[in-house]
Amino acid sequence: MNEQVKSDSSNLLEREVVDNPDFVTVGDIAVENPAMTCRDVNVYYADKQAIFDVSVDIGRNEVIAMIGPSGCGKSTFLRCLNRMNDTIEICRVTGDIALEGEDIYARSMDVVLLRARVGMVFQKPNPFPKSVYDNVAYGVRLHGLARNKSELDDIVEQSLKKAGLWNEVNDRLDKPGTGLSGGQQQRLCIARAIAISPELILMDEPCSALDPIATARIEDLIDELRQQYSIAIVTHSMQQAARVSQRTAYFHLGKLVEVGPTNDIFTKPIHGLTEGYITGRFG
Amino acid sequence: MTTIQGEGHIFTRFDDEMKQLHSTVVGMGVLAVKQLRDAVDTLRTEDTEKAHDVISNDTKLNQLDIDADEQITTIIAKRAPVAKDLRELIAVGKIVSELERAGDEARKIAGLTIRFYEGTSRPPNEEILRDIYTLADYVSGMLEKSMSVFDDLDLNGAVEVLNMGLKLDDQLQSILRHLSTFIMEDSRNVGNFVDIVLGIRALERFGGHAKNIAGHLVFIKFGFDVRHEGIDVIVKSIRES
Amino acid sequence: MSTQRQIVESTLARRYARESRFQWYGRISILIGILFLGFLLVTTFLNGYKVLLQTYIQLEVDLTPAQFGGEITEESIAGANYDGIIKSSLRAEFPDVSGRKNRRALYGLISNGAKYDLRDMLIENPAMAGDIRPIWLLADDEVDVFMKGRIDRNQPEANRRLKDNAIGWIDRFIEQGRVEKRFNVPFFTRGDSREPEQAGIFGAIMGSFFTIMVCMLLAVPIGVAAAVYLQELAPKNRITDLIEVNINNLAAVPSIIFGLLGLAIFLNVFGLPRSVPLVGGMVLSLMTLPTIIISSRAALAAVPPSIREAALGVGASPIQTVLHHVLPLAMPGMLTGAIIGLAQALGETAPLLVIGMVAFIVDVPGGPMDPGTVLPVQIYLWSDSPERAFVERTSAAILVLLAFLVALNSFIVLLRRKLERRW
Amino acid sequence: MRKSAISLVALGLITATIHAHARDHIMIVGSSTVYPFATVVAESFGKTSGFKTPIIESTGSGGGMKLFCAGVGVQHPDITNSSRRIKKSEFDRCQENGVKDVVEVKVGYDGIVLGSSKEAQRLDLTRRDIFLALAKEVPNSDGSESLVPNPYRTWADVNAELPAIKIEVLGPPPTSGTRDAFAELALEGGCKTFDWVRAMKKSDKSAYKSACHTVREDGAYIEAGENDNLIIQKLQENPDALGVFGFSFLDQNADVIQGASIDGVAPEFELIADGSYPVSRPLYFYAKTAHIGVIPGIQEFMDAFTGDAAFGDEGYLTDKGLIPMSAEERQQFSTAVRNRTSLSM
Repeated sequence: MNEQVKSDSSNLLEREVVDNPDFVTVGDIAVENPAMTCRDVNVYYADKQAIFDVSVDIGRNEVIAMIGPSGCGKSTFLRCLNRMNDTIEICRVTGDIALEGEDIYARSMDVVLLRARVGMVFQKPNPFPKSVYDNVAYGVRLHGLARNKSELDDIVEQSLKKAGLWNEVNDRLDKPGTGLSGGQQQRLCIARAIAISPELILMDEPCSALDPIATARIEDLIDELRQQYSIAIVTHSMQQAARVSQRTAYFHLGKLVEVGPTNDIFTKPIHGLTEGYITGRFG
Repeated sequence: MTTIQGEGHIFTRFDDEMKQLHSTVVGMGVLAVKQLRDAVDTLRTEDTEKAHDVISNDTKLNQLDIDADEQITTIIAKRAPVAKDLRELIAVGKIVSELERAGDEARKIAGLTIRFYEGTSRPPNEEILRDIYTLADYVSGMLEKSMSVFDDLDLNGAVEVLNMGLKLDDQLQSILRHLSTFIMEDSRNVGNFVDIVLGIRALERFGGHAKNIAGHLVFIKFGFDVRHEGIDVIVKSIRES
Repeated sequence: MSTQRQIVESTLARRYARESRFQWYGRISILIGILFLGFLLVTTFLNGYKVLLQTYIQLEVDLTPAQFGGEITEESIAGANYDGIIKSSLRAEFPDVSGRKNRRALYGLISNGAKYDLRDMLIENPAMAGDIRPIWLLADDEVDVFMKGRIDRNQPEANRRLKDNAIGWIDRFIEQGRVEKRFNVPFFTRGDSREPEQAGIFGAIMGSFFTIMVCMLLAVPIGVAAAVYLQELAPKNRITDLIEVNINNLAAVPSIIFGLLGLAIFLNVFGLPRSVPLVGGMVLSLMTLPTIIISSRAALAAVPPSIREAALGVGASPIQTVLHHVLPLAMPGMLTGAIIGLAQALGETAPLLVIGMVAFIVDVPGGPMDPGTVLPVQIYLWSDSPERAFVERTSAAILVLLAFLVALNSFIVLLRRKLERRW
Repeated sequence: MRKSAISLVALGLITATIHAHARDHIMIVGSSTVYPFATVVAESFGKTSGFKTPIIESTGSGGGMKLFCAGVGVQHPDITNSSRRIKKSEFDRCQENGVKDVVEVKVGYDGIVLGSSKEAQRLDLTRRDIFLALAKEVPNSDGSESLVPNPYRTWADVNAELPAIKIEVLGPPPTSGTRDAFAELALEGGCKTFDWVRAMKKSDKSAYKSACHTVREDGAYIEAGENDNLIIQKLQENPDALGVFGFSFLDQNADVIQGASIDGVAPEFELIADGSYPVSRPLYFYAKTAHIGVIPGIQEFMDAFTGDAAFGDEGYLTDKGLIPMSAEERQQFSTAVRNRTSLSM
């Protein structure tokens, strides 16, 4: 199935992946009834190519983790999925990314609508400098998702409950969101993201700024959210990927090396680069 | 031990710890083989004193078993190993208990010496014991082979050990037939016969441990468990991957 | 062989000495700064505070009907010869003064603006007419300067503006308790005058007010809008780079250039009138725009990108992101920039010179279209006037300008604190 | 808030254009020397006449002429002050731009004073002394008819009767009308006392002018800026220095500053008025006839300025240091104002 295994040098392996224009991702990129499909996605920063022919599906009610060494393009790829890269002028994306079958880079796709459908949680907790309530309500108001105040209150409460934050903040909804602890802030950001009922939630290293307890909370939360949402998470913690995801995709220097069920990736990865990375044999 | 990739871990301490564990296991393998050889020697030379030494030496093996388990626990706790590292640690954990039990089997052989040559009972005749010598050579060869596979992870060697395991059954059958002819020749041999069958049984178990070790080695390399598969299935799987 | 500990210990004393020396450099620098500032403030204050009091002389003013042509009516009150009334009252006070020269000196005791004050007094309160009554009248600036002790009566007469006879008259008034220093209301309610005792700062204050208002209303919205567009929305290409470089250069252009630009555009092309605060404000807004744009852009750039991402991430459009999140967060910084620009504008004279705001303007402007001047120009004009009494007015005007700057800055500090409290 | 701000500015601009067509105050520009007098007249005019107080800008004589002659219309000034007579070139420029009829009014004289601190010895100078002390080049002291760079360092070098103090004169920069007048009256006056130089006036006028008007640049003459108060302050600090400024400043600071007598005449009010003080100059203003009747109050303002109460012997302008003209001259100019006699050159 693959002869790279026999190679005894990760440098050689790396070259075979990176220098080989015909390299094909190892493992099953496709899932049944995907929420989002990506095919042959290339991303360029000006003349520099950052992502090479990445194809992968994001399944329904699954958490897919994207791992890989720094600069491998996992965050860049994630940001393509809600066109967050649009804000970077020199960034250009080719290939097909479809949300429920609709091409998100099509002319007819409105980016505001897309971002309402594909929520995002960022590396550093970034609540708005507003009250807890307003943080969650902002997107709802923006998109006019609540018909009246009581409906808005309801959405805010539900979102905070889903984010597991309600019990901690229900007595200080009018206090600044920036006054919460790091973990609470990140859960507030998650509540903000789920308040507008997205179809897919992207998380870009959501726990990298948090302590282990806060991290554990968020991971638990991700697991619960999976019941309702599809989630794509970029993480540099392999343990976290192993814990929270059902599928894992390993990126290396802009290429998607391997994708497969998380259990397989972490016990018997197919590709030597994946193995080398997860066992800590190169960085 | 060589890693799958030419390079070691980024944490060189991780490599050091794995090497340390590896040498502990290799030491156990060497000790287990030596115990068996020594035990059989005492039988041959009727040296009951040395037989006592062999028995007491078994505690060394037990101690190494405990050491190895400790090292494994520490590494898992510290390094959160995955993939090959994880498989290796799990397999090594099993390998050390196989080795420890192989040592127990060697102790049983040394027990035979004491039983035969200490006290008043009549020792068995040399002819009967020859089968034990042959079998002991064979199974100690199996363990040696397994341990060398452990060192270089050359799975051809592992398949060889598995095959030797299959042949071990045939050998056992012929040895038992051979033994029964002795009983028919001289019924006085019956008294020692039970002891000798138990000794042969111990050697067979020793070979079984060597075979299990070979199975664990296949798991280290490919991540599937072959202990309960037929040899042809195993060989097929190895070829496939 | 010395150990590491010995080596480190041997250098410690020197290191600490250097540190404390550095601290002292800092303290001395601050001290020098404070000394200069203190010197400036103290001398200005010592020169200027005297303006708060102004000398008045009480005269028995003859307001008998004869002075109003025999009949006291509204017209006769408005048209009476108050100059004559005051002069005759002075003559009555000192009947033995004779000779034209001496009489002129006598009339010189009372400000020649006093007649207008007297007229206004009577128009407002016609009931005062018909009698000889004591009235407090504004003294001449020479008398005022003398009363404030800045003319030495022991100097030879030839060296004094105020001659012996005048001092004698004043002494008599003083003996009778008819000279008084009162709070100088006119200084704060009147426009400029060539007579120091009548000159007020109010015209310049109003001129400055209108000018700065126009400047603020133009420069702040335009500057903020330009900064937001350049920083947040404009594509990054050569044209925007060029614009950025030019804005930075404009900030360093001498202010007089903006005055000339304003002269060419607002006066010559649009035909706006000279000397009006509207044009002044427009010219100053040209000058402050680069400052406001640059500092606003810096404030915008200082807003953490994570906030932008957060807003975009929940589906806000770029404009919404800017308006809802970036702008409110950048507002304190932008205000600081705006205030620096406006404070600079408040103290500017050079660009106003060429558009005619450096002028003698008596009437207090009632709006941005009335001719007016501004505080720094008033300071400049007064400092260039020969009359001694303008010295204290110059200092007082400086104090008023400083007070305005302090007020402006405190207002912004308060505003900023208020805005920042929104986390 | 922003919307209202923009509309307010727009409103301002609209009213501005309307206002531009209806100016109700007199606009005066010109000389900084006439400024102190014109402002006094303007103020008193504003308070008594019922017209708005004229706006007066101090632009310098030349600058004022330029603005004044730019054309007829409300955006142009009505009156310009000048500390010298209008030049032919300026008059031509006026004509070109449609400013045909201009009334010329002389308002009086201003004395230029060489003052020093009262602590210093009072000097008695001649114009020749002043010329020798301040000209860039002076006639060779050996009597030959040639110019040499000014060799004099102390007043005693110039004239043995004068004290041996360093020549140090603070004065206005070349842009100032005071400086022009000083060069013309004091320097040239001294210059002319050398017969051969005087002869040059006929043979080589420009050489004559440069010899007589150029001020030395080796540090003996210090340009102290336009602010006469500053010069007076500096004189108090440095008793050895002399300063060049208008008589009104001496008048106001008589307690600390004394004026050097020139050609034996002290700078005193009466002596300037009767013409015996040699360094004095006439002051003028010029008015546009075309604006009379368009801008309210111009005629009345001119009448006020030329009334005896203002520029007369005992008029209030004399308090401010203006040296009045003779009665006949005054009569002549107030008649010219009444008749709006146009200037012709």
